[in-house]
Amino acid sequence: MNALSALRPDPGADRVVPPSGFTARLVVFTAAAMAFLAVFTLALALAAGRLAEEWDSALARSATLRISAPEEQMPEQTRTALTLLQQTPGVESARALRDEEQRALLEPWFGPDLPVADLPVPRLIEIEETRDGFDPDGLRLRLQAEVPGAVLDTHDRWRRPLIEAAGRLRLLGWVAIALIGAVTAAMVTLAARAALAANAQVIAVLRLVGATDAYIAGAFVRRFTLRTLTGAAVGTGLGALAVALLPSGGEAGGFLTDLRFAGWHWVLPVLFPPLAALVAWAATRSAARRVLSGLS
Amino acid sequence: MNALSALRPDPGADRVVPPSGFTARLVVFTAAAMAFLAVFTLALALAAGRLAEEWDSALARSATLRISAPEEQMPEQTRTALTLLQQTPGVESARALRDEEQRALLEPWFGPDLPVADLPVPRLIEIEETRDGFDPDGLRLRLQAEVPGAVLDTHDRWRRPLIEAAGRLRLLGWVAIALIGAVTAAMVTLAARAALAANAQVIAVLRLVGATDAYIAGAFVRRFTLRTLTGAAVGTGLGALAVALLPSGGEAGGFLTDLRFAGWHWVLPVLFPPLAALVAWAATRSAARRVLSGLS
Amino acid sequence: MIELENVAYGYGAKGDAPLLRDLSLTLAPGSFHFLTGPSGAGKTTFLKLCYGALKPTQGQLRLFGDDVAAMPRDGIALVRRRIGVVHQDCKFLDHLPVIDNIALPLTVSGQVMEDQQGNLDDLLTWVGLGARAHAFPPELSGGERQRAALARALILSPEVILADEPTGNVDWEMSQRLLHLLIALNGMGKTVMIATHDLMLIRAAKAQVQARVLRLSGGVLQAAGADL
Amino acid sequence: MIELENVAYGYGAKGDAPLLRDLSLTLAPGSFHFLTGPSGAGKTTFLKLCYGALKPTQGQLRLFGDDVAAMPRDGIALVRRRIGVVHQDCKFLDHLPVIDNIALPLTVSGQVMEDQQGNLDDLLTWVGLGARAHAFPPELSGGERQRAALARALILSPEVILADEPTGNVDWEMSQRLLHLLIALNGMGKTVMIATHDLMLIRAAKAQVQARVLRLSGGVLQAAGADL
Ligand SMILES: Nc1ncnc2c1ncn2[C@@H]1O[C@H](COP(=O)(O)OP(=O)(O)OP(=O)(O)O)[C@@H](O)[C@H]1O
Ligand SMILES: Nc1ncnc2c1ncn2[C@@H]1O[C@H](COP(=O)(O)OP(=O)(O)OP(=O)(O)O)[C@@H](O)[C@H]1O
Ligand SMILES: [Mg+2]
Ligand SMILES: [Mg+2]
Repeated sequence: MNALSALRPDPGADRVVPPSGFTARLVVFTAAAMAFLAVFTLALALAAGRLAEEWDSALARSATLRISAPEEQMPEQTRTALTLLQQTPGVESARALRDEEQRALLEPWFGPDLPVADLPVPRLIEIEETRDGFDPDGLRLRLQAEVPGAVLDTHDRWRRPLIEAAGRLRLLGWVAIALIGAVTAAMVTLAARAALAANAQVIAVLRLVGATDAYIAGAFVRRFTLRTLTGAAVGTGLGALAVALLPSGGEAGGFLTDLRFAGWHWVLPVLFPPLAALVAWAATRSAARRVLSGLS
Repeated sequence: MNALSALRPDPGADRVVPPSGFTARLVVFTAAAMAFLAVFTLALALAAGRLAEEWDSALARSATLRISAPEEQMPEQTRTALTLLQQTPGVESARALRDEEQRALLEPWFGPDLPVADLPVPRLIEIEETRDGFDPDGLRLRLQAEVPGAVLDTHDRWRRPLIEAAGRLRLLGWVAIALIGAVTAAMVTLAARAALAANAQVIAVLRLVGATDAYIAGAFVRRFTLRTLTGAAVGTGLGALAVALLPSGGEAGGFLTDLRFAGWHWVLPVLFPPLAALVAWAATRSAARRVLSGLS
Repeated sequence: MIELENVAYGYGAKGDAPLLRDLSLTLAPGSFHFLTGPSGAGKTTFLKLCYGALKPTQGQLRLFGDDVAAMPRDGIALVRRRIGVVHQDCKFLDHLPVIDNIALPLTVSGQVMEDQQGNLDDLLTWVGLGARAHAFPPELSGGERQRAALARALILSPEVILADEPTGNVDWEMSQRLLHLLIALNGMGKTVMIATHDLMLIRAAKAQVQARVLRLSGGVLQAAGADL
Repeated sequence: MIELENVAYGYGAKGDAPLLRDLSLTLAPGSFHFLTGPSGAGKTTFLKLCYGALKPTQGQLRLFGDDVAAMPRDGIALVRRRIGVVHQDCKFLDHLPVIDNIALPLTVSGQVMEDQQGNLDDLLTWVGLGARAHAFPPELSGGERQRAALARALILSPEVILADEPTGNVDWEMSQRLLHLLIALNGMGKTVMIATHDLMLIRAAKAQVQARVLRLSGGVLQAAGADL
């Protein structure tokens, strides 16, 4: 019997196995609860992943070059630096900040009245990296030679730990999902074996009236597969609904304040119920075979 | 029968209920898996909580006052501001930054050669708040009157979203723990009722030979309570071990890179097994009572 | 011991007429009764009333002087320790060996099995299960199960013994032997009631003991015909 | 149909001597056998060998020509559809009404119950369960269970009928009626074997049909004494 035929009802065989209220509810509930937890964990993992990526691309892909030089050399050095940057592989674009922009950056420290133009402030150049990024050490070497007053700041040391932490959180989420999956499989297997053991007498009666092992196993397997599918579908549905109803967290944070699935990620939770049913099918089938060949 | 007496063995009564291998394993496994998940979630929630607190205390408890004024008024205004701050309730200490300190702060922008003393840079005053903090609006009003060139910067708008996010993560963690607890309780209840239903015949035999309801219920309740306790203890132990063995994440990040329990937090996971056992005891007891009064 | 006054009983589902009605009977201490009647007449139902497994839908039933209608469930559990019952379907705990099953009434009433070891061994020998004491119930033959059920009913030395078809699955010699055991117990003052189809058994008993034969038919209790 | 050649069987646990040995017997089509012997002699064990629930520890056993030792489990399932068995302990599926339990062999062999409705109704009437068809097995009396078990054994019109103590819980009239049913089926060419303690039943049958009476004792099969 393959996994799909486990979903085709067989009214005769389905009736001969007793309804077993609480084991049934236990399986449906377990599948639902675990699916619910899995959807939430998935949302968390995806959000952490999104965050890590966002930060990574927003930060690692931009860098600042600061040129401090005597007033008269400034334009020359700025131009050299820009040319050099444009030739560097991995640099998407490079642009010297305008005076107003520099003033805005300095405002928190000096107040709005700072005469940037009159000060020996360094010139800032904003660098956008390509996807692959540039080699900061190589760039530093070349700059040292050609633009002595330049200091390259890749922002790394400031936010790298945050990105790492988000990555770790994502990893933790996926590990938790795997764990939840394994736990669900084990629980369904144990529940199936418990149900088979509890129904030893039913199995004996069926054997005595000439039922084949495939017939008996089929009745149990079908039931557990369907229950797991139902439970996981309900749990996934509720989980997805809950995630969708979570407050978006507004513009401000962005960090984990929006757990909702984005775009194609909605496909992932939809995969849970069939996956759970497949696991239940395999687990019950092997459990049924073992129990049936064990009972004489 | 109270919860503690559920742990006292009664060899006679314990034998009359069949060992029921798979339901037993199911309960032990469920309790263990859920406890493991709960320990991890707890570690995450506590780490998020620690983080939120750290950030909160590190950031919200410090503020900066920036005084921009003509050179000659600077010392006077600085002194007035410091006096005023010392009189403000909620301010622990206030201190004008030395020139070197200001230079260090400005270095990222201007390079190391900035002649701070010669520039019209504002004077920065670092404020440490007390636990309760000061009232920023009240302070701003008084400053406006007495130190016209002062701007109060409470840092709030920069990192508030991060603190909020950490707080949310903590909340999510606690919600998840509550959910895991509820799911465990439901699973143990269902498993207990399934076991009672599967043992209807055993119960009938016991009744026929004159066993009281309390005796029969006791045998089941004791068994489920013990199994849940065992499972939860194993799961908690493994979870705590896994958490303790997690890499510390080094000095750098601090954010979620160190999930390990700190100080008295170690007490929390230790509470899980007895709590789980208590839940199992209550759940099985009510299940047994219901089943026993249902079966005639 | 067991007194019925105009008792009626019907299984709810049947709706209309009750299965049993107008039952009035007193099982006096030391009396010996047979209960007979066609299959489905209600013999097992009657015995269930007598040990409190069913409560009369009408009339009054007193066990050891207490009205069962007012008896709490635990009261019935205690009454059962004074009445030994051999059930027609002889259910056991399949995970415990025969000897522990027979000792089960001791276990659930909190008595220690060791104290009654002599008693237990005697009983096992009497019913011919000495060699099978450590087998498990599913490993017993039909007749062995019935004998084990009888032993279990007797282990607490009950004042009343109700046996439902205790010889349906045993051969003639064994059924004579079990009958002798019951007659001996009756001689020691125990009240005995046996529901059976086996007319030969009843005849054999009447030759040895002062027994009353009751017949259930059409839902009412009658004295049996002269042929018994 | 069923052929035993020097078959022996022992339940592993007992270790030493096998419970049954030197069994040689052929149940020819259309034959009628009784099997008797004391409780625990191995009658039920013998029948279990005959329907493939147990495999001989020695000797050869052929069911419908096939050696059971080499038979896969599904082969035994198919053989069971050709042998109707009335078990001594009459187990049913307690969650299905009696009529569905009786039709169970139809269900598991993939036949549609409706096609056999006439057959089913006739059988229910014959065994006197017409009124109890929609009750559940735990609601049946002991004798009703035995009759339901007999009906279940007959529903597939098997070639062989093995009945283990089919009248242990029914009254004399009902046992006569069930015997007539089995004799009638034998008259239609079915092979019948009845294990019983009831010597009166055997005597009654011998007056109506050419029956062989076998006796199990001390582990071997003998022809019964002249008194039967
Ligand atoms: N739980 C029940 N619910 C409904 N009907 C029942 C129940 N138990 C028994 N009956 C019905 O009540 C009638 C009497 O049953 P009972 O078991 O008392 O008969 P009995 O005299 O012991 O028969 P037997 O000699 O066959 O054992 C039967 O028709 C039976 O089907
Ligand atoms: N599964 C088993 N394991 C071990 N011993 C068994 C098993 N089943 C039966 N026996 C033993 O084998 C012997 C024969 O049992 P069987 O059921 O064949 O007897 P029987 O002739 O049918 O007796 P009865 O007339 O009492 O039904 C008995 O002593 C029984 O205890
Ligand atoms: Mg009865
Ligand atoms: Mg037998």
